[in-house]
Amino acid sequence: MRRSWQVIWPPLVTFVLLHALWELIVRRLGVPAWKVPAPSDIFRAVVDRSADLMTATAHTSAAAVLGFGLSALIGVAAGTALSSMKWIERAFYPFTVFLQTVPLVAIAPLLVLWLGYGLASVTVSAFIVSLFPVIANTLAGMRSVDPGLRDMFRLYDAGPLRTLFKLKLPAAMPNVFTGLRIASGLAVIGAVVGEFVAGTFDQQGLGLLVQSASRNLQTPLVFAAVAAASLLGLTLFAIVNFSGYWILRRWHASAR
Amino acid sequence: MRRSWQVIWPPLVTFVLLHALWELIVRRLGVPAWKVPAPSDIFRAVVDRSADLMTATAHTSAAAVLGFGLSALIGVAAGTALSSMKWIERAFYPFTVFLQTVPLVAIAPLLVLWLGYGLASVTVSAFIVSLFPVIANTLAGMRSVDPGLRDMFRLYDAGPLRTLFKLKLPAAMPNVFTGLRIASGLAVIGAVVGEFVAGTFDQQGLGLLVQSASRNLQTPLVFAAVAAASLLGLTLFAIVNFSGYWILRRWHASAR
Amino acid sequence: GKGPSDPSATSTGGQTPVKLILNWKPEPEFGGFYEARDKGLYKNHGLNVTIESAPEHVTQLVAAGKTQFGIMAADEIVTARSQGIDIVALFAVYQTNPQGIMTHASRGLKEIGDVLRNPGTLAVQPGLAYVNYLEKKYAPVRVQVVPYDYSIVRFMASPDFSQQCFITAEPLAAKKQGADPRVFLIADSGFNPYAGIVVTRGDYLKNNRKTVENFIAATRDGWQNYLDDPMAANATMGQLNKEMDARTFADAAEAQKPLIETDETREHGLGTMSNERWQTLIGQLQQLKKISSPPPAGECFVNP
Amino acid sequence: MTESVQIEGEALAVSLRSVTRRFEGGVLALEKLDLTVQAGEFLAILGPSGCGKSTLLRMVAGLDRPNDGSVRVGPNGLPPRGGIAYVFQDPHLMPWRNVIDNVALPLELRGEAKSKRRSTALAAIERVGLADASRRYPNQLSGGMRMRVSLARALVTEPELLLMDEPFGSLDELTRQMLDQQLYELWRERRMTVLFVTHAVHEAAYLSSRAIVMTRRPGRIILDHRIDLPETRGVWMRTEPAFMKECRVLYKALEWGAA
Amino acid sequence: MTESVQIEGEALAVSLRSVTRRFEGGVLALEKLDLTVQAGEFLAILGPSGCGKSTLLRMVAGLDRPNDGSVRVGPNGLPPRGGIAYVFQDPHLMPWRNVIDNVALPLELRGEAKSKRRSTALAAIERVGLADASRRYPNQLSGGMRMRVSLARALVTEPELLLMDEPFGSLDELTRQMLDQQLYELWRERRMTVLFVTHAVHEAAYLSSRAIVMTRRPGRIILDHRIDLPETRGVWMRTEPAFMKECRVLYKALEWGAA
Ligand SMILES: Nc1ncnc2c1ncn2[C@@H]1O[C@H](COP(=O)(O)OP(=O)(O)OP(=O)(O)O)[C@@H](O)[C@H]1O
Ligand SMILES: Nc1ncnc2c1ncn2[C@@H]1O[C@H](COP(=O)(O)OP(=O)(O)OP(=O)(O)O)[C@@H](O)[C@H]1O
Ligand SMILES: [Mg+2]
Ligand SMILES: [Mg+2]
Repeated sequence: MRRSWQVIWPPLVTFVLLHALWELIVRRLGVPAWKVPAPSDIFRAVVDRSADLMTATAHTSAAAVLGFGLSALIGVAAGTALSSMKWIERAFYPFTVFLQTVPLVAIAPLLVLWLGYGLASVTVSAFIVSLFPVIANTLAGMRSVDPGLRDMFRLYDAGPLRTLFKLKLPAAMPNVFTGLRIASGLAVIGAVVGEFVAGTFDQQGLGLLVQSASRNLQTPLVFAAVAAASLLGLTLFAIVNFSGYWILRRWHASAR
Repeated sequence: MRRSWQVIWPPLVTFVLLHALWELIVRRLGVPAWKVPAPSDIFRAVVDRSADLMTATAHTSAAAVLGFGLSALIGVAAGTALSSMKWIERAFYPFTVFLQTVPLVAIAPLLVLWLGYGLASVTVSAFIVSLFPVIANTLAGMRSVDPGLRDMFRLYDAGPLRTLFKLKLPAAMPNVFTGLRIASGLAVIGAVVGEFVAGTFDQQGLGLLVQSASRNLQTPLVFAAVAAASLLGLTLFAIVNFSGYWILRRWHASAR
Repeated sequence: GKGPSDPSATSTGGQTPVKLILNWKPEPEFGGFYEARDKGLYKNHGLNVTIESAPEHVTQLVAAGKTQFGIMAADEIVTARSQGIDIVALFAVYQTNPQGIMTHASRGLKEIGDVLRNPGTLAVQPGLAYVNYLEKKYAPVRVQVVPYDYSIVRFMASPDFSQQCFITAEPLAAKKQGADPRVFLIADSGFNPYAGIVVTRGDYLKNNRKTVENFIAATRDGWQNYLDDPMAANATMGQLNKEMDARTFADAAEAQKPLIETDETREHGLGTMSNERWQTLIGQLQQLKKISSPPPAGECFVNP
Repeated sequence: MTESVQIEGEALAVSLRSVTRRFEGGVLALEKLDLTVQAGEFLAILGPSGCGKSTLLRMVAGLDRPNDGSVRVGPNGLPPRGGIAYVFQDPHLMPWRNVIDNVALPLELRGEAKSKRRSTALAAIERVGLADASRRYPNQLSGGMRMRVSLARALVTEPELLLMDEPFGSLDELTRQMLDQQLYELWRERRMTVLFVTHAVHEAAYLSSRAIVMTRRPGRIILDHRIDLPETRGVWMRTEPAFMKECRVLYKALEWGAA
Repeated sequence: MTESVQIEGEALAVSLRSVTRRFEGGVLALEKLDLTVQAGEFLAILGPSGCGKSTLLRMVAGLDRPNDGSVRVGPNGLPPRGGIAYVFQDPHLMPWRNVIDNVALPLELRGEAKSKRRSTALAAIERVGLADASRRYPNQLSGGMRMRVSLARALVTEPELLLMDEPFGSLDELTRQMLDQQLYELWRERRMTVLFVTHAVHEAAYLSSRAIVMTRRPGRIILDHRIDLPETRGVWMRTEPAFMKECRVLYKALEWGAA
């Protein structure tokens, strides 16, 4: 109890201070709300449009969480596969970079053709955008296993599967969690951007809400939707962070 | 010489095989070029539009490279700052996640208001998108320094700056490079997406080229531009990878 | 695409299910479709119509047979046909193209050419045919051309900023926030492709002629009703698009009327298209090098 | 899953023929080394720091390969799966497992049942005097305790070939004597082959049936000596003249090899 | 940048008053320990594995704090900056630095000039017998070599308080004797305070001016013994009856404490 409070208050204080400052500046300079809204304007937009914001957040969350889950699973699997043999890494690692650099806009037509508009396509967008950090960190983690322990597993003739589950995965955990931390934010941005190109207005998520609010110059609503996306990202991040802390606390220097 | 050849041929072989397969499938199934172009269609687009592709790649490269450089510098600095004190990390780390989850589309109008259209804004987009992985990995690296070495530095009363440069940074290098690997691809995508909102048509980069080709159903050109973006990402990635290998090869398990 | 035995088009219980994909959110530019759906006009013609609204990629979905009907612009149809994609125009909501360039009235500009030939900034989507047309026609262009991002923040913020607009959308939003926008229609510069066009695939048309005719007939009635009284459909769409208020819906419906109802339509019915105008467009696109092999104008459209 | 195919109670012979090991960077650790260890022999290996003792053990374990020459273990040249145990010079524990789970690892890798694993591991932990620390994690142990965990881990499998690289170097004299005694009794009972690197001459004389002394790098064998002491050994023996004599022989060879 | 403010040649006294150290999880490592070490004393610390020797040294170095009681070093209670050196139980080298650069680290942290650093480091490396390995990286060294690098690193700074945690445990007898001798002579010359943890009774007797023996955890001091031997010591002394007697005293206390 005491511990989690210690973790929560510093960002909360920072949050409140930053927003007070922001409100002050905007009010002082008389910036119009359509340009940069004050926190109070945004708050009003949140209240007025709470139902829409909520369903939009729900739609985006679904895609982001599913995409993140896929990234976690497939990213760890791919990182593992790449780490298993030097030639596999050499032959395929460069191509995983491709996944990261391909603009979603370019593959969106294909996604839509295969998966249609909506959740499936948006989930795949979130997945594509958040996959690489998990792969790269898993690979890095697996390759820095204590060589002495690796020798021990060879000595006991442990076989690739046991070596994976009992040595490489546990040893790579700190790195995997770093990858997941990065992926949590990217999955949200992937879902939001995915909606721009493959979403549908019938199940409007935060991405399309941002777009249509922005077209109608409802800047406070734009900021509210962006805040919702960030909150979603932060929630995913916090979950990853706490599970990481929980799993590693006993033995890893970084968790102390 | 022999070594670099060993690194180059496996992905090359994979590349050639994959493309041959792709050509074969597309030809066999008679998929139209507007849907999925065959490699030969893309190659033709590359040849026909080589001048445009080249200048577009140059523009995007400039922004991606600058943005990546900024991420590397500021990301390592921020990761270091976060790692320096537990309360700083608690108060600010969550906010760095915000940077990752805020859709560029939402802040791009502000960017343009401040920095105008063109290179500066696009560079900042690339920077924003690629920053977080560097922060997260630097932080993780700094927090897993061998506690024994940390003790030694405390014993010799090394002071925060010396501890940083002589212990924490070198020890965090493997992680920092993992972060940079991820950032290299993200910087490219950040530049491409940044162009969607903050680019200019007189200095048209790959992002705008993709969009206009896509609107005109010139799918082979879309693929060619995407390939150029990927190549740019791969080049950055390769540079990071080789410098990482070069710096870590003597002592880190992952480089062996 | 799929063969003639398109399973989604076979009738179930007397009603043929068909899908229409709009290329943006429910707004007055689609009023007639909602009117026809809600007033049961489609049902009366034996159709069970689903309307979906998506931001992009209608061309691909129609071409791939994922939907029976979609909304596209005339230049997109020509481009698609020139690539061998068998898409046919059926019904053009806008006889006059509703796209325009919006600038600040305070600048005192007289025509589109002034926007391009003076310094300033012009935001347009990449790859639009009419932008190439304008650039060619009003060369040398001195305005800085930048991408349009669906937002009018930058327009509001700088006095020498101009941008592409849909006459029923951005100018109204800007006016509501106190700006004084001046809109020049692209059509006035001599480039005037039909817009808001209902399309289908050629083979679907061939094999389901009756369904298509029914769909267009109901759509025509829907639009006629909507032009007479947009209130009901506006209310429906307002539920689906809360970013636009009721007042703006009404204003937009009023503003688009003259673009939909012309002498031509009074003579031949709403949505009608002429070979001559398709021919003109194809010629223009060819000159702009947007297409390499010009499709015959007669294949681009039918007036069912 | 896959049960080990180890042949119960069959000790393994080891033979090295003209083995040379040169590391990248040009360090010549071993040169043309010949060594045959009979099945069931207890061989002590002595030599100055950096002479190649660990390198030798690693090659016998198959964890490193000679640049030249051959290493053969057992009748087929290759050791049976799971038949070797190795106490490395550093403890190399898994930081995410507590003491029991670290010790039980070899049994786990062999696919033994959980309850069996636990009891076997606990017995081994008790034997090295760590019963009350069995639930602690490696970062909560002292240096000597970590080394004892590593020792317990090597002994749970009842190996046919036991490689030990200064296993008792970081232990106090009393604990060391106790473990020496235990190890010796284990060997008398099971007669596995043991290669035992140590820096303590009296430990070598006390435990082994044969001792070799190596020279400075590149390590050559300067003395190959059968220890001529009765099979029943105990602490009492340490002051016997015969024992002292063996120690002196080894010590002289060490001095000679270091010169 | 900032030059060390160390007072040249001023050895440091150490005093622990009623020190208790209890780790999270409830392990009581030390309980109400009192110990005073005079400036310039060479104190050997003996005790069974896990009794709290390393914990004691860490607290003296200021790397750990007692839960109860006080630790004072030097006249002000706090040691002067850079005045302490510590040979940890594990070598703790920086894997990204070669031997010279690892050894030169303390000088670097003090801000000494590069050329000075190099020559001082090389001299220390030579003294521990690693001259030909000075450009190698830690992963290219044997276990004993790594420990010697750590030793050289501790000695380059000419510390006023030297803490050593089993520094010679992984070395062969001859190297060990040579380093024992060197350390003793260094101490005779500079008279810094030394706290020296060892498991070798004869090493303790040979080096120290005073030895303490600790009991099993929680570690208490069971014997605090002044070593009654002449100040000039050498290998020849190891067979002298007076030396043997001191060893026996320490050994008896160890046996007693372990019981
Ligand atoms: N990976 C390596 N690269 C280069 N040199 C190495 C490597 N590993 C060991 N060496 C060198 O080989 C020699 C023998 O090393 P080894 O570890 O076998 O010594 P050792 O006899 O076990 O010494 P110690 O008693 O100190 O443990 C040493 O000089 C060492 O520096
Ligand atoms: N971080 C920790 N958490 C819990 N217990 C600890 C921790 N560090 C040490 N201990 C315990 O404290 C006791 C004393 O440890 P210490 O390292 O001081 O022993 P030592 O006398 O140096 O032993 P050795 O001779 O084996 O090195 C041991 O029982 C150890 O398990
Ligand atoms: Mg060794
Ligand atoms: Mg200790």
